[in-house]
Amino acid sequence: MDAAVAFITSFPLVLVVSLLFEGIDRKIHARMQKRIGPPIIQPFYDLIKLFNKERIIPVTASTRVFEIMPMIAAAASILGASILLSNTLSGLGMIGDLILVMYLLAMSSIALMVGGLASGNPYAAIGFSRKMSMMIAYEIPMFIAIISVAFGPPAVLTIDRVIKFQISTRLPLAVSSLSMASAAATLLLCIPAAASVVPFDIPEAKTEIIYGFLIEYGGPYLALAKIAKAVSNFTLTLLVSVVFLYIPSLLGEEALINLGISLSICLAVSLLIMFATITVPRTIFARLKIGQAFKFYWMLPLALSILSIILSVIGL
Amino acid sequence: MTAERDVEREVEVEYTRLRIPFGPIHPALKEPVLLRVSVRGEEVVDVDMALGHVHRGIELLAEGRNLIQTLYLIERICGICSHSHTTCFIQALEEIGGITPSKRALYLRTLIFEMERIHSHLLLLGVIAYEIGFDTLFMFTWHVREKILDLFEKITGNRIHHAMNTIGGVRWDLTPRMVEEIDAYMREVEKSVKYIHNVFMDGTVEKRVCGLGVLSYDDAVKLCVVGPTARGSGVDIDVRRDHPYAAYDELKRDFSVVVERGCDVYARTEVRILEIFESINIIRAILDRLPDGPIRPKENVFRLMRGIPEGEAISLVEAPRGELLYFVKTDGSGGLKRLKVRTPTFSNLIGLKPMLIGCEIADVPVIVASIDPCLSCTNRLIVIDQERGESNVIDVDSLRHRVRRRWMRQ
Amino acid sequence: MKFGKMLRDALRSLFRKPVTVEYLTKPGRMVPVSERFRGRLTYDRDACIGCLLCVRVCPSGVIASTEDMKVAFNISRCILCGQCAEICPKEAIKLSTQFEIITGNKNGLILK
Amino acid sequence: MVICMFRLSCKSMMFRVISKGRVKSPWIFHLNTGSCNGCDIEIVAAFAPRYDLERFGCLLVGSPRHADVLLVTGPVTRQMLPRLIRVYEQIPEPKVVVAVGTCASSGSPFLGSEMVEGPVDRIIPVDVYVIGCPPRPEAIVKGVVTAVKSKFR
Ligand code: SF4
Ligand code: SF4
Ligand code: SF4
Ligand code: SF4
Ligand code: SF4
Ligand code: SF4
Ligand code: SF4
Ligand code: SF4
Repeated sequence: MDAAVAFITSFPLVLVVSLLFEGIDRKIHARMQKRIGPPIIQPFYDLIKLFNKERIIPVTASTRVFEIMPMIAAAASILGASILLSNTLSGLGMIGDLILVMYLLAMSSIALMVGGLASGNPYAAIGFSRKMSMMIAYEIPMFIAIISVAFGPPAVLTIDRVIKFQISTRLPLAVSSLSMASAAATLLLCIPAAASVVPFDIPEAKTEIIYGFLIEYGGPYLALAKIAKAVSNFTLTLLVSVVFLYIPSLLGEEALINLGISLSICLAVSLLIMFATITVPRTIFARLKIGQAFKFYWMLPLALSILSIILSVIGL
Repeated sequence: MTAERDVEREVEVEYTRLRIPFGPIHPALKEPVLLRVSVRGEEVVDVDMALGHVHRGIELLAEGRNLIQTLYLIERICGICSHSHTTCFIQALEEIGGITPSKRALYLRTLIFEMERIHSHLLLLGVIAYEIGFDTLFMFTWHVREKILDLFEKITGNRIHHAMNTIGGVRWDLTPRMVEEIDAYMREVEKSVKYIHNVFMDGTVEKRVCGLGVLSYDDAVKLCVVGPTARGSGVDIDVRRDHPYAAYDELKRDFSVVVERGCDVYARTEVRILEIFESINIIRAILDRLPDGPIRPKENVFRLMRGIPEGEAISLVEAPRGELLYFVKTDGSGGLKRLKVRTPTFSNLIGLKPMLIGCEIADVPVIVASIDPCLSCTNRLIVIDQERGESNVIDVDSLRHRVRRRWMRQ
Repeated sequence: MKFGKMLRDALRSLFRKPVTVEYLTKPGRMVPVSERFRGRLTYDRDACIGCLLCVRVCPSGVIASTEDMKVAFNISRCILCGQCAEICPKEAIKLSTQFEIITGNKNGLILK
Repeated sequence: MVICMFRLSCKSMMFRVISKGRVKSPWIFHLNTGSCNGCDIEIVAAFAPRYDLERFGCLLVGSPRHADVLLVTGPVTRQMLPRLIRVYEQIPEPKVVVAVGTCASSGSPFLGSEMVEGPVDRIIPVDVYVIGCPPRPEAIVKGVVTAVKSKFR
């Protein structure tokens, strides 16, 4: 497929799919609580409504920053998702786009944080400081895990090359070697924190600090923030499914010819990942405290990620 | 009388900490209270409470109404332990009027009382789960609770305000079918609460509730906290056993008072969980031994109300949250001269201060929830505040001073 | 210490029917209302003898006497305690089991 | 800018879609202005599995900025009066107000106390009253749904 076409089509695709994913997540969450729950297309209704609500900017806010940051956040995460998706589809890519995607995701959450801080609300300030510590806790293991791909068997940080490598070995990366397995595990463990769900929804804890930095956002800004979050959650799960668990690789070269099939397999896998790393934890755990979460991330995922980089350097 | 204030130090303290208003409108609080929490980083260094957001002046209103009207009015002091309020009030009236309700009426009163305790404790367990972000557990406990509300609806006609008590007896009788239903439900709730108890020992929950919000035995005694808050700190008090009322005198051997020595949030939670089992025992005993007889006097309430002479009485009950005290003074013509309510949460709120200082912001909601602060009864014009470093005993004078200062500021 | 004690139950309920009562979305579904339910008042004007006992016991001033020695109810103020029905010597007031008293206009809730 | 364009195009082309979105996603902010808890716990019970308000797309939000529906309980005490007004103003348009319970709808039995400034409709416009003390969760569910349908359509 042509790279430009893939890139452009992936824009709406990313939006629709990630919102659907959010709807599915909410539905399953409700069902696990013995409820019926909202319809799967509920996030669309929410967005339509939010986009058409009044815009209120608090007097304490620095208007520019407050207004612009949600747009940057949404744009960054959509861009990241589209790069990932289109490069998966087209089989073309630029060097190091894996890092680019990760960077865009981080940027999206930082933008939201800064925008929230600009609202001048004390809860937003607490949310900001909590998110800062959380990001230190999970971004470092995540980046190390991604970088270990470059040291590992694929030896690249380009999405299509990683895919081609998996196809050539006819095995998903995570099962091909020990180092990659632990890298994948690191990423999976980091998803709940990156997605800010219970037990790691500390920066946005509703009953503690009333959504933290999102407290003052309403209407269209909240809609953008929600898009940013939904898309980046989707991107993370897709990233793991494409880079580490590319199941279509079992089909061999077929995977590159029947793009539709391999894409839907990837989406199904990322749905499963979302179920396991977002829906289930947020259903069965209580929220941790910032210190406990920090300790957890610096004990397990960080150790795993360092293990993966060591293993990949020595070639396991 | 206030201690000399070290202004410089205060200014410094002001600048190094962030003041966070916690409430009066806050998702963790179903009811309004304003806690001004001062923090340094994530650590709470001071708490300041402002109450009175739901002060409706019920005591004053009651003085202008007749006893029947007051009965339904005070039921609406609170929706969670409405039956405790009416029982306490009615007991005082019956004491003044020299009316003895029949045995069956007393047993039925006690039955609703214990069912209310179960419903209230389940509600609180759900709220605690909700505060720590455990929505599924919250949903689960509230679902278990739904069925007891159904029973209330079946017996008394409303899920929350039972309107059960009337002068000299109760208004609704049990049918044999209801007895069976209650019995069946008790089996079910026993099973569910065992499950809830188990889930409360889940790792993530434990991390959030153990060792937090410590109220030592000495503090508990000094600050006069009551109910599960006191029993969670090892203070062995329970009105049901110490001053038996209604049918508790005859049910003494069917329950024991749960006392935990953990002093933390978990201990208070556990007290409540175990109390549910005790309540189940009491309810079973009541259903077993329910005497026959009329449930209320034959005269209509109007005549009974008129028959109550001038007098005064104090009455005590053990509401789900602790000791509830009523002082009632009648005027002899079916009205009230004075009504004074001392509710459990009012006693317990003072205990919050030692619990909160030194904890993290994240812990504030759970700790506040752990004393079960349903504030609708408690909110009065009162301010509790201690400057840091002052002695920890809250003396009346300084309280008065604060109140006056605040008034002057407004 | 064990983590995730609710996992089994949560997964199991995923495949069970939810406990939700589909009130409003499916016709006829609701939690049964008990016979004793204290819902909206009904008033039998002909049976009423105008003794005004109900006016004197009502805790929230719902009931007012009218010129023709009967009473009128302002349901929007009623707290559904049932005391008026209990005291009425002629059983002119009854509590129905209708629990949805929903209105956009309170004036429509005067019962005569 | 982008938002504006999006809004304009929406407004001209998809008016029906918008009202559908509004009807299907009413986010609720609950304000206690001096109630006895009865109504409050019934509102929360309406979100519990038995009644599950979320199947209508409702969410119980913690910040008025996110809300569309304001559920008010209680007879509006003197201290809560300014807060009620502030919360009402903080909710972005379009919004509906539902008075839940007899207290909020008409103030009784607390009417007459000098501490009570209510009922709610004396202070802010109320769209739907749900009478009951407390109303059953079903009635609350229906009140919210009728309010949203009548106002947002
Ligand atoms: S503060 Fe006390 S005296 Fe004053 S109105 Fe309230 S209850 Fe009455
Ligand atoms: S503090 Fe509570 S009980 Fe006392 S008068 Fe006020 S509302 Fe009534
Ligand atoms: S608060 Fe009550 S129990 Fe405590 S010392 Fe004062 S009067 Fe006694
Ligand atoms: S302590 Fe007060 S508000 Fe809480 S349940 Fe008892 S009476 Fe109600
Ligand atoms: S004057 Fe005494 S009774 Fe009144 S609020 Fe102050 S401490 Fe309480
Ligand atoms: S039910 Fe109670 S509040 Fe309603 S009219 Fe009768 S006495 Fe008055
Ligand atoms: S008590 Fe009954 S008979 Fe008497 S006025 Fe009221 S409705 Fe009429
Ligand atoms: S309407 Fe009844 S239940 Fe609701 S807040 Fe008022 S008194 Fe309480």
